[in-house]
Amino acid sequence: MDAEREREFDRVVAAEQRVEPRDWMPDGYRKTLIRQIAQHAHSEIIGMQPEANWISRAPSLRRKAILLAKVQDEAGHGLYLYAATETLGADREDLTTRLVQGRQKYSSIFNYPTLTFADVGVIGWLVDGAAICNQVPLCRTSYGPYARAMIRVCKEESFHQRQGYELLMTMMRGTEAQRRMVQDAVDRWWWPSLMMFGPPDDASSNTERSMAWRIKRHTNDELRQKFVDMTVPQAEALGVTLPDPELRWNPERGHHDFGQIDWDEFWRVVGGDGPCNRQRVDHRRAAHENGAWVREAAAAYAAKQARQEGAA
Amino acid sequence: MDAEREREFDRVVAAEQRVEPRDWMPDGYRKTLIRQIAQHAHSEIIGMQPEANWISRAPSLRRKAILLAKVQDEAGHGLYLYAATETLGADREDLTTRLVQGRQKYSSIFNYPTLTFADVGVIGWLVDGAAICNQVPLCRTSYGPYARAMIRVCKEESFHQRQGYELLMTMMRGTEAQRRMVQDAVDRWWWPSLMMFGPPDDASSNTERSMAWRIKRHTNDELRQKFVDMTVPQAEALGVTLPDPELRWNPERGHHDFGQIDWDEFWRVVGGDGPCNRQRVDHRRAAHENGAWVREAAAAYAAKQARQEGAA
Amino acid sequence: VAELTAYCLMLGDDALVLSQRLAEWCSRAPELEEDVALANIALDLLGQARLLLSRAGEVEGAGRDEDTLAYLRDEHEFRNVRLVEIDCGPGPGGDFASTIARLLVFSSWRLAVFSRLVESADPVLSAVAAKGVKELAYHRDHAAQWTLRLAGGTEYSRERMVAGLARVWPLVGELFDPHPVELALPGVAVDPSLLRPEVDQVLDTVFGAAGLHRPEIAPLSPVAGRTGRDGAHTEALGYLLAEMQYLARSLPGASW
Amino acid sequence: VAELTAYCLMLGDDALVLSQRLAEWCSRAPELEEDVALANIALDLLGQARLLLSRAGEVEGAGRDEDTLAYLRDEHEFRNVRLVEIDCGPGPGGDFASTIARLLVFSSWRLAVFSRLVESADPVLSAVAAKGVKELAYHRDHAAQWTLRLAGGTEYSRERMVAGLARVWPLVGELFDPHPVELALPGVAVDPSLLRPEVDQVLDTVFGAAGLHRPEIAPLSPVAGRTGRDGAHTEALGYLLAEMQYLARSLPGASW
Repeated sequence: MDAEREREFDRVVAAEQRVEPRDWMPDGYRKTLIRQIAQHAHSEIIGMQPEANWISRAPSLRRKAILLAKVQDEAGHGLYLYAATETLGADREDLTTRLVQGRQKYSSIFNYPTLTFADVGVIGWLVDGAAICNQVPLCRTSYGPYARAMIRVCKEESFHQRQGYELLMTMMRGTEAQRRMVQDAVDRWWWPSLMMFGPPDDASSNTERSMAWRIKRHTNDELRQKFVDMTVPQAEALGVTLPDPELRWNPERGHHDFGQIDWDEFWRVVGGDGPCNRQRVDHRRAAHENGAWVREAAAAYAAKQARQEGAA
Repeated sequence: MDAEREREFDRVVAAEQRVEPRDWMPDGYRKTLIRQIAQHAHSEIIGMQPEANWISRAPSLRRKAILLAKVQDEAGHGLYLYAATETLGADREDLTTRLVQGRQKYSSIFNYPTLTFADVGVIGWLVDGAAICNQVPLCRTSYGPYARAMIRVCKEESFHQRQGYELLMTMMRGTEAQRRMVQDAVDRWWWPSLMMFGPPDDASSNTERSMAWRIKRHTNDELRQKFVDMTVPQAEALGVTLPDPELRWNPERGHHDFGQIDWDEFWRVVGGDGPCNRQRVDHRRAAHENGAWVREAAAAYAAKQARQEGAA
Repeated sequence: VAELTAYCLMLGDDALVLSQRLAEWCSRAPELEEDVALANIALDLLGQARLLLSRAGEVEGAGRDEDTLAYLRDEHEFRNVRLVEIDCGPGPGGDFASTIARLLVFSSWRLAVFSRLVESADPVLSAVAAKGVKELAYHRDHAAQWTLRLAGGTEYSRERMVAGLARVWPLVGELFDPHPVELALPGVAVDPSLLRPEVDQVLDTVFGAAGLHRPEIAPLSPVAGRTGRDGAHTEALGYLLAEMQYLARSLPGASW
Repeated sequence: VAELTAYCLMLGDDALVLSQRLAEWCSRAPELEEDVALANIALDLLGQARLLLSRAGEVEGAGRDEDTLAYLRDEHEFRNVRLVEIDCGPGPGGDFASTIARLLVFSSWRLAVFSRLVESADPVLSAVAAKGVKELAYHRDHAAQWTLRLAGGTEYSRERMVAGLARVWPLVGELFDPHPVELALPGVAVDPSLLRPEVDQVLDTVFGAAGLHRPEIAPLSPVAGRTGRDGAHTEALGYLLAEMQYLARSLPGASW
């Protein structure tokens, strides 16, 4: 029976059709998806912090509104994605507990600090840009609710990316101090952005199975190369220098060559010792714990209302 | 026996000699003193807040150092004064509890907000100035520990007053915006400073007995007049206008006449509804409650040390 | 002209400062849905503030735009009521219940103002109000629902809700004190003293459903006869503005 | 000259920023005696900062005085270690125990630096150090005594003390990383990497008496290879500077 279901599942996936919540699916597929979508949801939620850090200090009301709306979108993305995990039988409260206890990861990029307002622009341009590279293929991922969530997320993130780039353009046309801020932010975010695609293919343990299941469609290194090729001309248009002396066009490969990523740093940050890991998790935990009484009140109130309606 | 002691006490007081902690004293005298010294101590402690409000934002390092030292002195004054109440059998923890529960008063002047850095100067000039007028006679008050504490307090407050006036002088020689800040601060603090001397003599219930006991030596209205006469020429030297159209020299009285104090406001603020009453008490209560575990730890540690020394 | 400018600043600053306060919750709300909702409300108010400050600058005719007005005025030039500037959480001065209590009172009041302002002789104010009433009705509703939940949830949440109302109540009276600027603009501005019965009724309905009582706490004193509308604020506003304006002020000549 | 200027800024900024943090306790300490003590320590550090920033300005020769350097530099120009800038209370990021943990580590380290700096070929640095060693010895002592009390007080205070040390420990390593500026000034500056054994011994003595263990926590990563000494700070410093510098920046040309 299971073997038959599994054949049907494999057929659906191979035919680029969608697996839906009520369909049978292998346990490994379900677990892999829950883990991946939860990490993605966590990344949206933790990712609110570095940008929220500048809402109160945004230097114009227009930028304040754009930034606040963007961070709000991230909360919204987190909500869709947690909802997608719930279609797989996961529980949002449980996933949140794992996050605040440090038992589930989120994208390491958010373990870097936002030190100037230019960081807001660079996050839009590079971090959202890299995220889009990673996520566009997920719009065709085999699990239906995830794919549909990603379509919406990608659409909004493209919008955020354009806004980030536009902020940087404005700043580059501004004062010398503003241009310096932009270049400094690019210097700090470039390498961590490249790390967003994960370890090199030869060190990536999950890639192969995820590709077979059509959860993943390109290797880490493929996506990273794509991102570099896409970003280099944008950097030129902006007038900033990417902090990599080895970065140059390779006409034979038809791609840009680039320098060696500091994988020690990558693993250190993944391991918990990046500049902001503790801060980000502590912030999330404090919000969660400080809000517990409010969630309890809402639950108690809803229960009372339900009882009253039942009695009526 | 008591009658004899009371005659001796009355003789000492009338002879302008000092009553010391071990001397017999009437219950009313003890209670009046505890209440008055405790209110004075509370005023020093609550009085830290409006000025501490500007330490982090002081506009030069020199002013920051002066202000921090001044607020530190106020904590020190509070400590001497609580110590003086303890010589009368009071307990500091108990007095603090009364303060944070709103059962004991402090000077109403600290229920006004400090809205600009000029307020720091005006508090030094007017508020410390009024306090000194009130307190100089207390250096000769009949209760020894209180009198001695007041000598030290008055010396330091004169120093603070000069620093406040010097800040205002500097600001008046500065930009137009600075002069405006000083005038605005004077406008806000002038009338509350006059209220610091308490209700008019005909409405002051405690004055007569306190004067007989040599706890008090001048009536509220006498002290208030003295303060006005002292301050008017200082305001002229500074170049600010005191916000009272009726203020003028009266050659017949040999004093300045001045306008009617808004006693409704006075009683409203004494009653708890001034601009900052709740804020000040909440702030003190929060500090007291947040620090409880530290005080408990220190007490527990001291007890352990004492046990170990006893055992050795 | 001076009065109309001042009136636009009053309504604009109310929205700007409360928006700044509400945005402090962003990434700190009790649940994600509330992160979204409070950001939404903050965005609505920020939008109202931008229109009103722009209008103030336009009427004034001295070349000040929304950003000049938001970022380069000093504390005593801000005309907002004191209610919007105090810390009602997530800072140590408040919590979610006092945030809700303030939002309930403020949005009920502002909705009453805007409902009349729709008829203003000033076409911009009228248009801002027409757009704003829908937003404010949602804000009021959101706050009312949370008031019911907190008051009717757990014993603890009920205590917090009662304390939250007590925290903001001394600042409610100021909302209804008519300012000379408002009285000088008949047909253009709304006299807030006329709104008290209506707003009280709205609040009493919510309080009734929530089993709460209107707090009996005296209003906070003015300072030297002046309140927020006259530029005399609480000690909280200076810190809020320092944070809000610092970057804009530290890079003069920059464009964003 | 550039190195000596930078070195004075490094030591001056450490003192200035920690002084600012400690002064936040003023009117908020657990007991009045501690209000006095922490204000005292903050004043000592502020005094050191003023001398060092003045010296930096003098050596630089560009006419910048202590206030120009304190109030008109941007965040990335501050050279302090990240340890001094993080919120260790009374803000929500810490508590009295983490304040004490930071003070213990910082004053032990700075006392070791200043003990050697007394021999500096720069006469001003030498004089500042000679005055500072007495102050720092008192600071270290004060922190050590509280460490003993908190670690040996109640169960709760012991937990807080352990957590406080864990909070600051990731930033301790940075104190001993030699910076090119320090290495470029032999005989003038102190190479902090040489101080680790001495400071570790001091801390181990306190930990031993308090029954605590030296935390085993990896150091906080630099950002793009840079730490506080290079102007790459934590997100906390921007807020601290906004508050500290706002007034000075918003009234250009004013004298105080």
